[in-house]
Amino acid sequence: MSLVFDIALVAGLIALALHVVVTRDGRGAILAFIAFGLLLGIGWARLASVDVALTETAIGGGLTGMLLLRAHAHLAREIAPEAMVRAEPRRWLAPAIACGLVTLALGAIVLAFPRPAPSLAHQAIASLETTGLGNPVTAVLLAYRAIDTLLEKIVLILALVGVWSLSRDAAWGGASQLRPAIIPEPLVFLARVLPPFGVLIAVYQVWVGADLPGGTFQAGTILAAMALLVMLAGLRPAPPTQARALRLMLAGGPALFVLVGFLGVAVAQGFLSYPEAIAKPLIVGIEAALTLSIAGTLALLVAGPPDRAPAP
Amino acid sequence: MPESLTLTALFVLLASAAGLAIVLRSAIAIEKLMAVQLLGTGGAATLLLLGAATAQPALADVALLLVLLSAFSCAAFTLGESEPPQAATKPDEPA
Amino acid sequence: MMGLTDAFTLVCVVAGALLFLAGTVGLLRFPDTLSRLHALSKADNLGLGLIVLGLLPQQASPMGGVKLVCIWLLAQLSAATASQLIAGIAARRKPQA
Amino acid sequence: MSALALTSASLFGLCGAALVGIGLFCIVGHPDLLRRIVGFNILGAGIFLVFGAVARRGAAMGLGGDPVPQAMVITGIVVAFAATALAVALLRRLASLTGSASLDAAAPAPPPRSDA
Repeated sequence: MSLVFDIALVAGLIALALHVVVTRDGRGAILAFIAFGLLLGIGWARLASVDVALTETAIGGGLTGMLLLRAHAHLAREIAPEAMVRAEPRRWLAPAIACGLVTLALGAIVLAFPRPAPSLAHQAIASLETTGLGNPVTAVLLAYRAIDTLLEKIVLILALVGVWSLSRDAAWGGASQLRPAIIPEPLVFLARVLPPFGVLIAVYQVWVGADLPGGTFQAGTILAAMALLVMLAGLRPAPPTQARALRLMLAGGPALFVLVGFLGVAVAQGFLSYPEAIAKPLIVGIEAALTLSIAGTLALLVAGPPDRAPAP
Repeated sequence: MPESLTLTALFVLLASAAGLAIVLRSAIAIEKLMAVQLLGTGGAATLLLLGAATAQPALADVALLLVLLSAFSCAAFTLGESEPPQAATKPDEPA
Repeated sequence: MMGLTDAFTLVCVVAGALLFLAGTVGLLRFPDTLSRLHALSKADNLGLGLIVLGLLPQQASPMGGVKLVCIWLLAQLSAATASQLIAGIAARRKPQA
Repeated sequence: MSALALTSASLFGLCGAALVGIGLFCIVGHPDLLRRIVGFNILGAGIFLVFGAVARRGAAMGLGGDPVPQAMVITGIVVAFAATALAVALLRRLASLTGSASLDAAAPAPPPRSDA
C-alpha cells in the first residue's frame, strides 16, 4: 500500500515538473512550482528524512515561491507586452534527446547502487554521545561537518552582497520597497496575527532540533517568512541596508561560529572541535545566533536589492 | 490500522491533487491559487495521517509548517495581483 | 475497547477524506469563482477538522494531541484569511471582466 | 519490510533522475529566463532526491536514513535558494535596463536609463 502511495506521489511530482516546462502562463508555472515544493515535502517525509522535509516545505514551498512571484510581478511591470517572450518554435528535439539521455544515465546509476548500501549511520550514532545531541542530522550539521555549515553561511552572506550590489548607485545602502500600492485589508490582519505563531514555531524548532527533527535552517526560514509578511503588509518598512545593527546581526552568526572554531584550536583538538563537557550548550548557542542571522539573510535575499535612496 | 490510514492518506492526496491537475490546465490565476491552497491543506492532512500510520510524530511538525506557509504564499500572490499592470507609479524604480 | 477507538478514528478519518473529495468536486463543478471558494473552504475546515478529531485517540502523548489541535486552529485562521484575500481579488476582477 | 523500503528508495531515486532531465530541458530550451530559473530549481530538487535515495538506503542503527547525505541536502537546499535569489536579482536588473526578459539578440534595446 505504501508503494502505491509513493508511486502516486512520484507521478504527481513529474506531472507538475512537466507542467512547469510546457505551460505558456508564467504565473501558472510558478504556482505549479509551489505545489511541486509542497508535494516534494511529503516525498521527503516518505523518505524518512523529516529534517529535509521541513527545510524543503519552508524554502521550496514558501520562500522560493514568493521570490519568483515577486520577480514575475516586477517583470510584468517593466516589460512592455509586445516585448514579452513569444513562444516561437525552437529547436527542441535535440535538447530533449540529450536530456533524456542524462535521465537514463542517472536512472541506471540509481538502479546500480552497491547492494549492501554504504552508510555512515554507525559512525554518526557512535559519536553522538560526545556531542550531547539526540538528532544525528543536527550533529552532522553542527558538529561533525560544521565546516560545511560555516562555509554555507558565508555563501549566503556573499549572495546577499551580490544581490545588494545590483542596486542603482543612488540606492546603495537604502531599503527595498516591499509594500504594494494597494494593501488588502485581510493581508494586514494576517500580518498581525500570523507572526506570533511563526515566532513560537521557530523557537520550538530550534529547541527541539537538538534531539528531534528540526533546527536552525527551518527556524530561520520561518522567521524570514514572518518578517517578509510584516514588511509586505506595510506594518514595518524594510530596514535600510546600511543600518549598523542589521549588518551586525547578519554577520554575527558566522562570526560567532568562526570564533568558537578558533577557540577549539586553543582548548580542544582543533578548528571547530568543541570541548566535550560543554559541547551541547555551545552548539545550542551557535544555533540561536545562526538562526537570527539566517532569518535576516533569507528575508533580505527575497526583498532584493535596495531601491530607495538612504535617508541622509 | 496503519494500512487503512495510509489508504486514506492516499485518497486525500489524490483528491486534492486531482483538483490541481485539472485546474492548472485551464482557468484563471486565482483558481490555480485556490487549488494550491487545497493541496496545502490536503498535504497537511496527508502528513498527519501518514504520521499516525508510521508512528512518526515529527511529521506533525511538517504539517504545521505546510499550514503556516500556505497562507504565506497566498499573501505573496496578492502582491502581484493587487497592482494594476500599467501602474503610473512603479514602486521598484523612480518615476 | 481498543476496537471502539479504532472504529471512531476510521469513521472520522474517512468522513474527512470524503470532504476533501467534495472540495475538489466543488472546485471543478461550481459555476463561478466565489462559490468554488465556498466549496473549498468547507473542505479545508471540516475535512482537516474531522481528520484531526479522528487521529486524536491515536496519539501516544497528550502533547501530540495538543499539537494536532493547534495545527487545526492555525489552518482555520490562515484558510479564513486566505479566502478573504482571494475573494477580494475576485471582487476587484469582476468589473473588468 | 527492508525489500519494500529498498523499492521505495529507488523509486524516488528514479523520480530524481527524471526531474534532472526535465529541469535540464527547461534550462536549455526555454526562452523565458524566469522559467529557466524555475527549471534550475527543479534540476536541484532532482539531484537532492537522488541523494535522498542514497540516504534512505543507508538506513541503519534504528535511523530512517543515513544522516550525512540528509545534512548535505539541507545545506544544498539553502545554497540553491541563495543562488536563485541572486539569479532573480540579476534578471530584474536586466529587465529594468533593457526592457526584455530574454537573452535573445532580437530584443529591442531602448536607450539605457540615466541612473544605470
